[in-house]
Amino acid sequence: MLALETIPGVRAAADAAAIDGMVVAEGAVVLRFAPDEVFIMFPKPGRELNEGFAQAIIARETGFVGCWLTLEELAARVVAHIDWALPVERPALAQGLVAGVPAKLWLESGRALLLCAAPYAHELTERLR
Amino acid sequence: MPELDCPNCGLRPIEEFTFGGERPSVPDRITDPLERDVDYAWMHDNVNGATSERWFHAAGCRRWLTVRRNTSLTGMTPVE
Amino acid sequence: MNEFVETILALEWHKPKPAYDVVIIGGGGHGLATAYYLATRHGITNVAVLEANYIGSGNSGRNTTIIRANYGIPESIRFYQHSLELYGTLEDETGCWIMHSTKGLLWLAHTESAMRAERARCLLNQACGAETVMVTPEEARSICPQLDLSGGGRYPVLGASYHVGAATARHDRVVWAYAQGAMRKGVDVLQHTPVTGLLRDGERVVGVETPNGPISAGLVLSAVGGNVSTVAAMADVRLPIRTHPLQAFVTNAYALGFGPIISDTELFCYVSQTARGQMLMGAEFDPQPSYSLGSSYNFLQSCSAKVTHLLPFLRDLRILRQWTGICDISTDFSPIMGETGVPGFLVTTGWGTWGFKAIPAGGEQMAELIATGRTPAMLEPFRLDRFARELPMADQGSTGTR
Amino acid sequence: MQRADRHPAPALAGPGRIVVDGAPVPYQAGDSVAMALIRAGAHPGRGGTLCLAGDCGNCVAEVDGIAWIRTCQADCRPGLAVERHPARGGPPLHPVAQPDVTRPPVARRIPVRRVSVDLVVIGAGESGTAAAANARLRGRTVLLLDAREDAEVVAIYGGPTVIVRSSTGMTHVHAREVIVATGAAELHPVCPGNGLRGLLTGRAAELLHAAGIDLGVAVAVGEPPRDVPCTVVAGRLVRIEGTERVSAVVTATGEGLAAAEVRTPCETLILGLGRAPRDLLARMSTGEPVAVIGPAAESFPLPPAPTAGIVCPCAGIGVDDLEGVWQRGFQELELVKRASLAGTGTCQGSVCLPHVRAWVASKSGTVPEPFTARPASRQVTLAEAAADVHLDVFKRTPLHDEHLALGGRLDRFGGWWRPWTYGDHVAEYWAVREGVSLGDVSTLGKLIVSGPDVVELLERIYPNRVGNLGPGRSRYALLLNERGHVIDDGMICRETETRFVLTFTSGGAANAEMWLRDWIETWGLKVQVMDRTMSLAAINVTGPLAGQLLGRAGLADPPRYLAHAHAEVAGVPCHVMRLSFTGEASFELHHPVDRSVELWRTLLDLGRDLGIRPHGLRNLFGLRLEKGHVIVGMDTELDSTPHRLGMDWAVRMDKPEFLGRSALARTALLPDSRRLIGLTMTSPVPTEGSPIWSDGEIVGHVTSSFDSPLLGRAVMLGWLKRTPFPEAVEIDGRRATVTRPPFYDPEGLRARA
Repeated sequence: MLALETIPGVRAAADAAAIDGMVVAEGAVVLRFAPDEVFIMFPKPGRELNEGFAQAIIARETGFVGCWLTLEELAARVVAHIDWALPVERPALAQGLVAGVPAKLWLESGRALLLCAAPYAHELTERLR
Repeated sequence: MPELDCPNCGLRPIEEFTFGGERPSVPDRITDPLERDVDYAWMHDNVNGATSERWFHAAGCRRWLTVRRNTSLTGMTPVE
Repeated sequence: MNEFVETILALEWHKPKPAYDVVIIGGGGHGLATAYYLATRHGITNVAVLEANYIGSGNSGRNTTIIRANYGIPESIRFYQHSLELYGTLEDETGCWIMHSTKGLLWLAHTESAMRAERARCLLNQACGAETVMVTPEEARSICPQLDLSGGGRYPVLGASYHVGAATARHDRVVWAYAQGAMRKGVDVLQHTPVTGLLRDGERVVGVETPNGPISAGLVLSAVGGNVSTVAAMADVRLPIRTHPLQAFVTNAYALGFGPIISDTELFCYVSQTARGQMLMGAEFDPQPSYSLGSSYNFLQSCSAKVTHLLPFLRDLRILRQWTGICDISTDFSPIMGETGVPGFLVTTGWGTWGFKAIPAGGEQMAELIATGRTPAMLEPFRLDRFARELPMADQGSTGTR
Repeated sequence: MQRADRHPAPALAGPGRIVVDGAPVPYQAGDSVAMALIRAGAHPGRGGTLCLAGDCGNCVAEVDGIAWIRTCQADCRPGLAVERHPARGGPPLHPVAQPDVTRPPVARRIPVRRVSVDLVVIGAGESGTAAAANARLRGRTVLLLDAREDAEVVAIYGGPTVIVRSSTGMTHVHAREVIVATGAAELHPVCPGNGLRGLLTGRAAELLHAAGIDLGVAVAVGEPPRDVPCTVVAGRLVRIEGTERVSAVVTATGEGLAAAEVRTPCETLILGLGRAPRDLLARMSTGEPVAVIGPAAESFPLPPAPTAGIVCPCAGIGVDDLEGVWQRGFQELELVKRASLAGTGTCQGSVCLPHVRAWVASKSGTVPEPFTARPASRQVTLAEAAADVHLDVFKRTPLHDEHLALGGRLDRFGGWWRPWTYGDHVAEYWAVREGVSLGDVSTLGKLIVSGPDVVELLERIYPNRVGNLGPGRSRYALLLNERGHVIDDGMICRETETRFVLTFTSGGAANAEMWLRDWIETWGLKVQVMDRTMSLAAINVTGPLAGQLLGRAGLADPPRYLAHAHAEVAGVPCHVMRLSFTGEASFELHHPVDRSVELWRTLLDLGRDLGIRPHGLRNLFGLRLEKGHVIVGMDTELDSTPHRLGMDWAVRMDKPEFLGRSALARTALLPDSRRLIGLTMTSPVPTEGSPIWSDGEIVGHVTSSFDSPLLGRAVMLGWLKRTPFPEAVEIDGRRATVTRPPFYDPEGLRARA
C-alpha cells in the first residue's frame, strides 16, 4: 500500500512571462502545472518566491499528497495503470489519470514523485494496492 | 483509443477531458434581434464535418484547448 | 430454421410516383409508423416514405429495444405511457409478432439524492397513469435474483423504482410491422432513395430532390434519425440538437433466465435479455458529437465494468457484437415534434436515446397533426417553438443518459 | 506503456485428462479441447463441419465455466471442465453467489498490459511473418500476433488500437500502423446433411492426421488434403447422408439430364471447397492506417449459390429460411440477414457470408457488399473487457474518518462522501437552532481570482453588482448561463481591489472553474485563477452560540454579517466568512486541509458544554428550507431563471452586460409561466416530488419538503407550471397554502445576530 503524505509547497498563479522569469531558492523543485501555474517544493521551509509577481496568486499549499517511488516501484505499481506515454526527458512533470484518478508524476532521473489532491488520496491508494 | 493532444500535457485519452462544445454562431440570415438571441441561446450548427470545439483537460492541467475535428470520422482525429 | 426467422409478415414494394400528398423522409420506426397511422386512422394513403438505405437501417435497428414510460414530467409520462399501451396492442392490431414482452424495469438508486429522485418519479408516474413503485433492496433482489445488492462493494443499492409495465420488443419487427401495414394500404416505401434537397415555392416546401429526380409533396415530414440537422438546414430550419454516438453490445445467446430490465440512475447503464437469450446492454451516449458509426473500446470497457458491478454473473459472458448508432440529442432531452415555422415542412426529431419506445405514439400523433392540420394536445408541449417561448421540457433524469 | 516484440508464447502442456460433461477424456500433449474430443471419437459441439482454425462456431462449448468457447482454440490442462451446450436454448446463465463486498468486483484479477509499437502484424503465417521481418529490418518496433500463439485479436479500434486477449490477460496495443495478415478461411459445405458429425475441412483433417488421430474411412470432396490418407471423390457435393454422424457422401458430375450421382460411404468427410478471405478485422477498421496483405486481401471466387442445407450453423438458418424471407420481400443482404438472423451468431458471418452473398447474387443479379463487421471478432468476456477499468472517483474530505467515528452515516453527494446524519437528526436540528453545531462544508468550490481585469470579469460573469463591493465584504450571487438560467450559486468575497475569493456549490465547483477559465480566455482578460477547492477544508460553525464558541477558540472579533476576514481560530489559519445558509449566525472557516482534523476536534471540545453536535446534510436541507434558500440542482431545473425562482433581487438589469442578460431581457417579455413558490401545510410532510394538484389537474410538483420541528408544520418549495397560477392547491389529497418563503425569521435577524 502506498503511503501518501502531505507534500507541502507554494502554489503560484501568474502570467506565463512572470513565471518564466521567476527566481526560486536553490534546490527548489518547480512543477509547472500550466503555463500560468506552478507548484514549488522547497528544500527548506521559509525560502519562498517574491519577484515579478504583481497581482499573482501565491498560496501555501498543503492540498497535495504524494510519495516518492523508486523506478522499480514506479514501473510495478503505477505505470500499468496509465493509459498514456510517460515523457522521456528528465526531469519532467506528467499529469493525467492514474488508475482513473487525476494525478501528477514528477519524474527525476532516479526516482519519481506521485502526487494527487488530498480528497483523492484514498481512491488512489486503494486502486494502486 | 480516442485521444486529444493537450498543449500542456501531451497526448491523453479522451476520458481525461470534458467536452465544452463549439462556440455558438448565429447565421447572418437571421436578422431579428430577438430571433438571433433565441438562436444563440438554444440552436446548434451540429456540423457533419470539420468543426472547432473547446475541450477542458479536467484530469490534467485543467486548462482549455481548442480542437479542430472532423465529426464525420471516428475518434478525435484533428483536422488542419 | 429457428423460431426467430420472420415467417408472418410480407413487404410490398411499389414503383415511385412523381407526386404525393405526404412525403416522409426516413424509413425508420417513426417515419413508417406515421405513414401507417395516416393510412389506417385517417385514410391518407397517397404517401411515400423515402429511406436513404434499407428500412430500419438507422437507429430503429440499433437501439436496445426498451419500452417504458417512467419519465419525470407529466407531459412525457402521459406521452410515453400512451406509447407503451399502443405497443401492448400492436401485435393484435397488425397481426405481426414483434416479440413484445412485458418485463418490468428496476431503476437502482445508490445515494439519498437518487432515492429522492426515484420517490418523486413514482409519485408523478402514478399520478399520470404509469405504474411505478418504490421497492426495497430485498424486493429488488426478489425481482432480479442475480442482482448484487452491494453493487460490487462500491455501489450499494439503497432502493429502486420499479416500473411495472416496462417491456421490450424486437426493433426490426416493429419497423416491418408498420411498413407492412402502411404498404398494404398503398403507401409507397422507397428504399435507397436519399433526399438531396428540398423543393421550395417561396418559403413553402413543396417536395424533395432525390438522385432519381424530384418528388412533389403536399407536405414533407422529416423523420430522420442522426442527420436531422442536415435535412432541416435544407429548409433553413435551425434545431437545438447535437448528434451523438450511442453504443451498445450483446453477448451470445444463453438460456432464458433473466427476467426484468435493470437500469441504474448513477451508473447510467441498462441490461436486459432478448427473446433469443442474448444479454443486451448499453450506457450513456458519447460526450462528443459525431456522425461516425465507429465503435470504441472505452465504451466496451466502461459499460462492462458498470454492469458487472451490479450483475456479477455477466462477467463470464461472451461479448458477441458491439455497435453504434447516432442520435439527435435535443438541448432539453425531450423530443421535438410538429411545425417548424416553414410551411409544408414538419419534423419529428430529438429522439435521442429514447426514440424506440416512442414510435407508436409519435407516429400516431404526427399522423393526426398531418391529417387535421392541428397540433394534438399530447404534442403541444413538444413543439419546436417551445424554446423561443422559454418553455423547454427538461427531463434529463429520465432519459437513461447523462 | 511498454514496448514488446512478440506476445509471450504459452507453455506447452503434457498429456492428461479433461472432464467433458462430467466424464474424463484423455488428451495428448499439445491437444486443443476440440482435438481431445475428436481423439476420443466425439464431436466437440452439436455437429457440422469443423475447421479447427477458430473460424466457425461448430466446436463451441462451455470451458472452465465460460460458454461459447471455440474448443479448437482452448488448450487442454489437467481437470479442465468442459460442458457441451444443449442442443436448444443456449448454455445456462450461471448464478453468482452474493459476492464478498470487500473484494473488487472482477473475481479473477485479469492483468492488462499496455504496449506501444510502430507496427502490429496480425497473423503469423507466411505473409505476416515476412511483413514483420521486413519492418524489423527497417528498424521499426513490431508486434506479431497470432491466435495460434494465444494472442487473439478482439478488435481494431480507432488510433489504431489493437485489443488482444490471451489466457494470461489482456493487451492494449497502441500502434502507428496495423497489417492484417489473417489469411483465408476454408469454405464450409452448404448442402443437405451438412449438420452431421464427421465433417472436416481439409486443414482440419491435416491437423488431426498430424496429431496422430485416426480418421477412419475418409473421403475427400474437392481439393484433397495434403498427406492425409483418404479416397478422393470427383464431382460436386450434392448431399451428405447419415444419422448423427456421416455415413456417405453423394456427389454429382455432369449437368442437367446428363448429371450422374455417386454415393460414397465414409466415416469422415473432408471438404476442400475453396476459401474466402478472413477479413473480419480488415472490414472492421475502415478509416484507420490498416493494410491487408496475403490471402486476407485476395478476392476469392464466391461459392455456387446454395440450394439446400444449413447456411448459418451458428443460428441454425437454412437455405429454405433465406428463400422464405426473400419471398416475403426482404430482398437485400442486410434485410435477409435481419429477417432470417443468418450471420448473427458466434462466428458473425465468417462461415455463412460467402454463401449468403452468392445466394443473394443469384436472386438479385448483383453481388452484394459484405455486411458490416463489428467487434468482437474473437472470444472476449465482460470481465476481460472490464479488466483494470475504474469507475468514478469518490472524493473524501479530511474529516471523513471523524464523521465515521461520530457515528455519521455517509452518503455521496455532488461527487463527495458527506455525512447524511449522525443518528439523532432531531438533536442535530435543535443544536443549530438553539445552540451551536458544526457542518463539514469542505466540499464547497473555492476559487481565487486576481488581476487587473478581475472586476470586469466578475461584472460580466455575475448578474449582480461586484464593483461596489468593498474589500472585506462578501455578497451572495447567482451564476447564469447565456440562456439566463441559473447554473450555480455562491459567495463573492472581495479581498483587495484586484483579488476575490469565490465560492460555489459542491457539485458545481469543477464546472465553475471551467466556466471562468473559458470566459477569461474568450474575453482576453488579464485575470489569474487558482482553484483551492481541494486545498482548503471548511467547517461551518452555526447556531446562536456560534460566536461564543469562536470567542473561546480565540476569534475575539469575528466578522460581521456578510463580511470575511483572515484570522487564526484555535491556532489554525482560517479565512472566516460570515454568512448564513441555515438561518442562524454562521461562520465558515476555510482552512488548510492538513489542519482540519485538529480544528474540528478543538471546536467540538470547546463547545461540549454548549451542547455542540455536528449536523448532516439531511438537516442542512431542512434548515435552509425553513429559510427558503434554494439548492441549485434540487429546486432549480434546466430552465430556471432568477425571475422564475423569485430571485429578481439577485439581478441588476441596469448593468450594461453580463452573461444571460440578453436572454433575461428577451424572456421578460414572455408570459409568466413557471414559478417556484413556498408551500405550507399540516403534518405529515409530503414526499419530495409530490405532485401539486388544483381542480383535479397536476399544476406542479414539490421540490423540497421538511417537517419543521420549530414551526410544527410542513414547509416546502415547489414549482407551479400552469397559468393562471392557482391560489388553492392540494398535495397528498390535503390542502396546502401557497406562500412566499422564508418560513422562518423573515427579517433575517438571527443570521445577523
